[in-house]
Amino acid sequence: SDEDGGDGGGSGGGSEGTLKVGVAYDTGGRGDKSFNDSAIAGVEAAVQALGGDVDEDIEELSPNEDDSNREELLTQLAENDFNPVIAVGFAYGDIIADIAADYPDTQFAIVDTSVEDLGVDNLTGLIFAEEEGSFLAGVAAASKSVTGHLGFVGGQQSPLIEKFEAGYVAGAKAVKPDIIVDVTYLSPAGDGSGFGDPEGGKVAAQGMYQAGADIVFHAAGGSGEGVFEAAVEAGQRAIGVDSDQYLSASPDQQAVIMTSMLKRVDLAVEEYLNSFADDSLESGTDILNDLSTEGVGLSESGGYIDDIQDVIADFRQQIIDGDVEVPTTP
Amino acid sequence: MTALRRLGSALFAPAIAVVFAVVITALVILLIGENPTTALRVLFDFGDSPAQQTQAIVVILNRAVPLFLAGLAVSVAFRMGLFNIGVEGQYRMATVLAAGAGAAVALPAPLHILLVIVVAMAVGALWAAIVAILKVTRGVSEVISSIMLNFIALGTASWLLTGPLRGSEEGAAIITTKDLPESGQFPGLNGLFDVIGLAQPRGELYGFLIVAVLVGIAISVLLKRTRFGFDLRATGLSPSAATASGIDARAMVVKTMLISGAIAGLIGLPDLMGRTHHFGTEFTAGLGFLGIAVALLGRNSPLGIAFAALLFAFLDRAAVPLQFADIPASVVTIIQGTIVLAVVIANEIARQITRRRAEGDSGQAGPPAPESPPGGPAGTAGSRIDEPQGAQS
Amino acid sequence: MSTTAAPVTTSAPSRGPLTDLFLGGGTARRVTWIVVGLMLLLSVVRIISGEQALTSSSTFSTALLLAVPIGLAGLGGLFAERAGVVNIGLEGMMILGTWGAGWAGYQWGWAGAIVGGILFGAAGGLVHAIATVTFGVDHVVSGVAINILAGGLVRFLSELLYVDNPAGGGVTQSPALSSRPPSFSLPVLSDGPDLLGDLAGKEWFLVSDVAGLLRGVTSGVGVLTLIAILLVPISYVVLWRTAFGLRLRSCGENPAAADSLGVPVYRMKYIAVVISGGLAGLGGVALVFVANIFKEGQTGGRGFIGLAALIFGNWRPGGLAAGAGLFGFADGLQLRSRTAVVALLLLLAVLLLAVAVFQTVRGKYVQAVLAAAFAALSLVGFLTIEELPEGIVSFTPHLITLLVLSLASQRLRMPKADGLVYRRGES
Amino acid sequence: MAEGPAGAHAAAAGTGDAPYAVELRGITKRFPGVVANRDIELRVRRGEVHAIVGENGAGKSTLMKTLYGMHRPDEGTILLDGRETTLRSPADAIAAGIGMVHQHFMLADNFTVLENVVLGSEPTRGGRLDRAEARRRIREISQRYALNLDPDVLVEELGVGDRQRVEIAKVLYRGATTLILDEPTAVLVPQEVDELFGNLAELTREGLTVIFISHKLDEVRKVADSITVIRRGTTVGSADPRTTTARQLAEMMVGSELPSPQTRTSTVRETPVLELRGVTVASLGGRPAVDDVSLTVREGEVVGIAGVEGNGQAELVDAIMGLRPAEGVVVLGGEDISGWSTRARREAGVGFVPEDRHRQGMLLEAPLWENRILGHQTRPPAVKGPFIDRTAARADTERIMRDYDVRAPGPDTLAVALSGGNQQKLIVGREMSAAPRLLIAAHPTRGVDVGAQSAIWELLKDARAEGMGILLISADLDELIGLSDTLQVMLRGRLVATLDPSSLTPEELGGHMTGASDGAVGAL
Ligand SMILES: Nc1ncnc2c1ncn2[C@@H]1O[C@H](COP(=O)(O)OP(=O)(O)OP(=O)(O)O)[C@@H](O)[C@H]1O
Ligand SMILES: Nc1ncnc2c1ncn2[C@@H]1O[C@H](COP(=O)(O)OP(=O)(O)OP(=O)(O)O)[C@@H](O)[C@H]1O
Ligand SMILES: [Mg+2]
Ligand SMILES: [Mg+2]
Repeated sequence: SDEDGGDGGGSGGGSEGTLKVGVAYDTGGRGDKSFNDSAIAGVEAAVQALGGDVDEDIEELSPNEDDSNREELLTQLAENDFNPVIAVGFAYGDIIADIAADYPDTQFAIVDTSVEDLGVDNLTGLIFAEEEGSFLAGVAAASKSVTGHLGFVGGQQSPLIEKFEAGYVAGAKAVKPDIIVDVTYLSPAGDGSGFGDPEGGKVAAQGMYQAGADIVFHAAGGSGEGVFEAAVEAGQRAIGVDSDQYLSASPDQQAVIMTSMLKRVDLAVEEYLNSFADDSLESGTDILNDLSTEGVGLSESGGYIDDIQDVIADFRQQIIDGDVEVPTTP
Repeated sequence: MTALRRLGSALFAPAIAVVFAVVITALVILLIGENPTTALRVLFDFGDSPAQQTQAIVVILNRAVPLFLAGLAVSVAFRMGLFNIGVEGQYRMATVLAAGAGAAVALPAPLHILLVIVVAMAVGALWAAIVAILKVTRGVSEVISSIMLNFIALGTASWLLTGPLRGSEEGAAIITTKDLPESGQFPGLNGLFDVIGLAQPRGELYGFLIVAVLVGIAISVLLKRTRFGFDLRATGLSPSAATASGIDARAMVVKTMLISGAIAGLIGLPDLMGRTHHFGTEFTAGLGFLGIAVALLGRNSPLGIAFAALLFAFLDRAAVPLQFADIPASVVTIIQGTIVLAVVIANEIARQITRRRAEGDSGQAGPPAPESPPGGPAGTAGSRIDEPQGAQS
Repeated sequence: MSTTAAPVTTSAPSRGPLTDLFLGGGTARRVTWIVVGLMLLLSVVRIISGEQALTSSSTFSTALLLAVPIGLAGLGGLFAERAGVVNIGLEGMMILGTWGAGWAGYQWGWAGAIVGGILFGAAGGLVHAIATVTFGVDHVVSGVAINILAGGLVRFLSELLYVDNPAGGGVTQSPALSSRPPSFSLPVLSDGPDLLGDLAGKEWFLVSDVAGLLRGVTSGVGVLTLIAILLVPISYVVLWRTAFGLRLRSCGENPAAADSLGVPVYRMKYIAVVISGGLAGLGGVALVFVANIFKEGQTGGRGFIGLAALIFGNWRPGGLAAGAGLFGFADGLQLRSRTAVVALLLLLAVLLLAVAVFQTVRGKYVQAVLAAAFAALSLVGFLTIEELPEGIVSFTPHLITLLVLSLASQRLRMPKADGLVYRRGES
Repeated sequence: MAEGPAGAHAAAAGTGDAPYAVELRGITKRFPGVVANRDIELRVRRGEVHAIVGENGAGKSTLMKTLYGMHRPDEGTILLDGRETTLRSPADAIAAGIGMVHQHFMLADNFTVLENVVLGSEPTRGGRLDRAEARRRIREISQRYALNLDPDVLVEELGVGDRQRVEIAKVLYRGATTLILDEPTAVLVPQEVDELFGNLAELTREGLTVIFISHKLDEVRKVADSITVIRRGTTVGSADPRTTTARQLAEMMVGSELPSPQTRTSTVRETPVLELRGVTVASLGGRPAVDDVSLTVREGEVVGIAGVEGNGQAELVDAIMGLRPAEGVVVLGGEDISGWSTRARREAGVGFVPEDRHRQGMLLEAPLWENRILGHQTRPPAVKGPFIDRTAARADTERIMRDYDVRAPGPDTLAVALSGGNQQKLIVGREMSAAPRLLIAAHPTRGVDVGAQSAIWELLKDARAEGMGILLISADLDELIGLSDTLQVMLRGRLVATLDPSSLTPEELGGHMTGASDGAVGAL
């Protein structure tokens, strides 16, 4: 009987203006100060804006330690009539299509995975042009670098993180073609430890600073903490990722976080929920969040890059206009 | 009577342990200001509709199958006193190579399945054999070598996945090997639910369950009923006595690790052949370590391990519904850890009690000797031999 | 009357030449010898391969940084295992230590973090002691249970205390420490004028390499690194030179004998295992200091590596420090430079060649041929490989540990009653 | 009923009002299912050597452990020098001047003599172990009581005699005035025993009191000033060694006659069962453990190997069993088995009663029927093809238990639950039931009481009469002389003398074993 109530909405369930949103987190869950928190912030903003109750109308689930119950998270949310169900992280990419097909009356969204080729029409991919944001980070770094030497620390050597690297290197070279960029990944593909290994992050970044790099960009999740520490010790600069890391950093780290490459998962999710609520959702496809939609960008907190805003704005426009083609693989 | 008593003491330990774990968990839940009875209800609430209930059963069984295999792999080595902490690496290597091999060939269904299984077992066995060979030829402790080999397996599997065995297209977020063709996939068991008249669950029950059961029976027979199993257990109980009895302890180390590794090779197959059909970056890791806990909980006996795996799977299933009830999923891990600790402590207490009792039995059986010595019952007041008796002689 | 005694040989039984080299006899002399030999080798390899990273001061300081948590975990293992309790729960205790350090550290600064980490680790040790000593549970079993439990517990505690904590933090991390631990440099030599640094930069044969080593371990050394380094000789003195140490070790060699002489075996084991947990916890603190924050999964199996270092070092503080150092060196190199890892192949080739020559002299031709074959293989690898893929590079330190262990034909001697459950009056 | 013995003892104490050095009154100690000591009375005068005798499991060790504070008695009181004392731990006992040398040595092999001796009462200076002081004191004790110890040698490098002296040094170091020795002579040769007794005399001269336990009644009579006999956990009386014969003592202990290992007529046949030619076993450092040993065992012959422990007997046994790599040739019934595995050797008809039954003979945590299979995994009745035949194994275990008088509830009992003697009988029964051609019997009656001892001797004699060849290694010289047809003496890995047991006294044999006899010294 519950299911009957649910399917009335079809592709736009929130008839009373309230949503029942299910969120399946990536490893770490709520409170990770990063990805997951960004996603839930978007959900909460949307639900509040639509007059819903944040405690009542949102159900958040975290996977267990070895990630083996991801499928369960999604099905349980769907079974319990949450609609839409948002999967945070590409790790759900392997399974979400099957589940969406099983629950045709529920809308699903997945962050960081393209669903265009899957042909499931109740599934939306919320994807980001990380390479574009990273390009701007590269531009900023190269413009600010005194030594002509930069660094990049990636968490896991996966296609997603390689997008960051590709954009960053391209951006740096666009400013200074002969600039050196050291690149290190903390763990190989399939080994997630690189996102939670601050010691590794610190050692890698330290190496870069000692070799002459003066700005290091990290896309290494929790290991980034180590990168910032290395910057503090070396008295050099670092670039954060995903959220504006300046805001959550300790004062001595704020002194070194030059900027952050923003990946606005919150905006993307909020946007998605809004279109779901007002029935304008066009599912079965991807929603690309790039520079033009402000889905990615650079933070300005701390004011360290105020003096080069014009250069950055220039490149941003060129990318949006398609004058600059940003590579997605290194 | 002894059988009954043995059963009694066999059940006594787990019962105490579960009670203990429940108490600890209840305290933990109270600490976060939630209601422990809610948690208890959630644990046993499999859903409202028949389909949901059967689905819960499928989730438990599907989780239990790899856990069982992992526990079994660990326990075989344990039985002869080897600590195979390397199951983790063994099944990773086995799964990636089995996935690669399975996707690379075209064979009729039963053969194809067989090939994947054989490759997995062979790779697992070989990876474990490194540990064994280093131990018997170079005296390298199996604990260290298997820890190191776990890391080496992680890197190697990653390299295989991103290099020679890469099947997913460039740029896909998840890197995987090529999918196994239909003929290499293990059929599910959902037909079974129709047969016993239960609702069809949403998911598919792993057909690999059957393989796991067969392997469990085989290992059970091997250990309990065969000469080889006797040799294996004897070596575990006392290497020196085993050697003196003619068992080649070095060969035993190698053989045991081969078997343990071969079973370990199967751990990743239920997922590989029943669900994902490829090895990828989202591979379920950590089963090797859980297998240690499961083996310990199951007291290294195949049946016990089956129960332990089911218990772990049962608790794991609750992770999702618990969150619906606002109880964090980490509670499940806490229950699992507490149960393991409680069970091993309770086992130990029970073992001491049984052992004492056994000794009590034989202690009482000692005195009624057939040729009871003259001089009256023992314990009468002593007499001086050098006075009256000495005078007699 | 002495005719009845078995002949007394004054020299200890040989344990194979390489092992003797590492662990035997006149320790100080041998250690010096090894360090000199290794430096020479590294220097040659550096010159040939042009990989300055091999012996740069930053490589050595990184090695030190990475070795500290492993070494502390290993020292923790040392205390427990010398008292006869196998501690596979080091990883769990280290996890508890990181959490304790994060929790205490954000409130009371770095000194608080040290205390918090030690206390949490020690609490893990206490659980292990209760299970193994009082209840006689198999040591491995209890350790595994503690590892599982620790993971669940810290997640739970974070959920309880950090979510919605105004100071920051979340389910997987603590707020940042409220103060930073101090660090020290050797004045003039490694700081200010930085004479060693100058020398190290000259790329001179051997001289620069040694200068790199010295500067690496004397500049910017954190307070915990200092403590860890000091703890190595301190552990030696405590365990081998005091009455307490003798009693503790007697529990690992023959607890029944210790008991019969009035040594409180159970109490000693409790003390040892709690110390063990505390040291593992301190290892966790070291990790927290690196990141200035507690982060779930931070330990990344370092407790297990610490255990391996302990066994590697033949259950001795110096040996385990060497094991931790070797691991740290390889790990640092791996994280820093993929190309330097390739240069290690050359090092390996040279070492294997030496083994081959040595085995030929001893008349063990099979081993000699095997070693020579692998030497050739490594050399070919060095000459042909430009850069190894990330997957392969990532396990460099583990592979090296395994290789060294299997090369050093070892007769490691663990405490005789290690891992045996002791019950009074039952032997 | 406690008054009887108490009264008798008061009479025995006779004249002196001086309190007893040790007096135990009505000691009862229960273990789960066993009453190890029941209402025991013991009175030991200061300065005497007091012997305690009794069969295996009579409760002697338990009583001594009680006196040493290792466990508390359930009932009864302990008086030391007339004062009632409660001993909560060995530490208390040590403080009260009691020291104990245990039946099984309590030494840490990997520690030096010094470390073993000072453990628990270490001299310290500035928090550190004061090795110099410790060394000085050990040397002093060593000299005073002629113990001849080097403080800095690792215990694992010492022979049994030296180890025992280390144990004694431990006790003396703690200033003990009362010394308990639990079966100190079980592993010693006569010369060593004499030395020990010399040491004991030294001790009593200094005013120390010695309580000592032994199964060897002649020895007891020789050295003790008074004797207490324990049977089934309780005192059955005391005896005066000067007026009591060994036979009377034995009867008091078990109510049966003292067994004698006398061989009946010779049954030696011509066919050799075992021939060793130039067998050499290398040891870790220097001199080989077994050096060029050649010998022959014929059908129906018992060849005894005499030797002080640690002179290569254990290695020789290992070499014959294939447990240790060896050079030279081992021929079994005309077939060269040098390259064979242990299992193949056993299958070819070699039975093996190992020296250390706990280490090599049994699976303590396994039931008896599984222990029946051990060493016979490839042969019926216990196995069928690759499978284990549990029913047959159980049945055959029951047979062994009947035939060999193994006292246990049933084949499912765990082996740990059996006393040493019963374990040994099971092992002998097991090895005999495969009807081997050759039996390697290493210390077959060590630590076994007189009843079980004679049973095992009878078994060996019967088997020999049926044509089995037996290689007997023993530290019990009476056993060696009584059972063997030929005796070989082993010293430093070599066979140094072949002796005729029919005309040999234990003292002469002991001389050969220690290399004191001319011939043996010449051979070196
Ligand atoms: N710790 C114990 N727990 C249970 N039973 C024990 C324990 N120690 C001894 N016993 C029992 O007490 C009885 C006496 O044993 P004890 O060791 O004192 O004999 P014993 O006279 O020293 O024998 P032996 O001559 O063989 O050394 C035995 O039946 C034994 O089973
Ligand atoms: N701590 C103990 N707990 C239970 N039973 C014990 C204990 N110690 C000894 N026993 C039991 O005491 C009995 C005799 O033990 P003990 O070691 O004295 O044997 P034994 O006849 O002296 O043989 P051995 O010559 O090998 O010493 C056995 O039944 C043994 O199981
Ligand atoms: Mg005794
Ligand atoms: Mg005994």
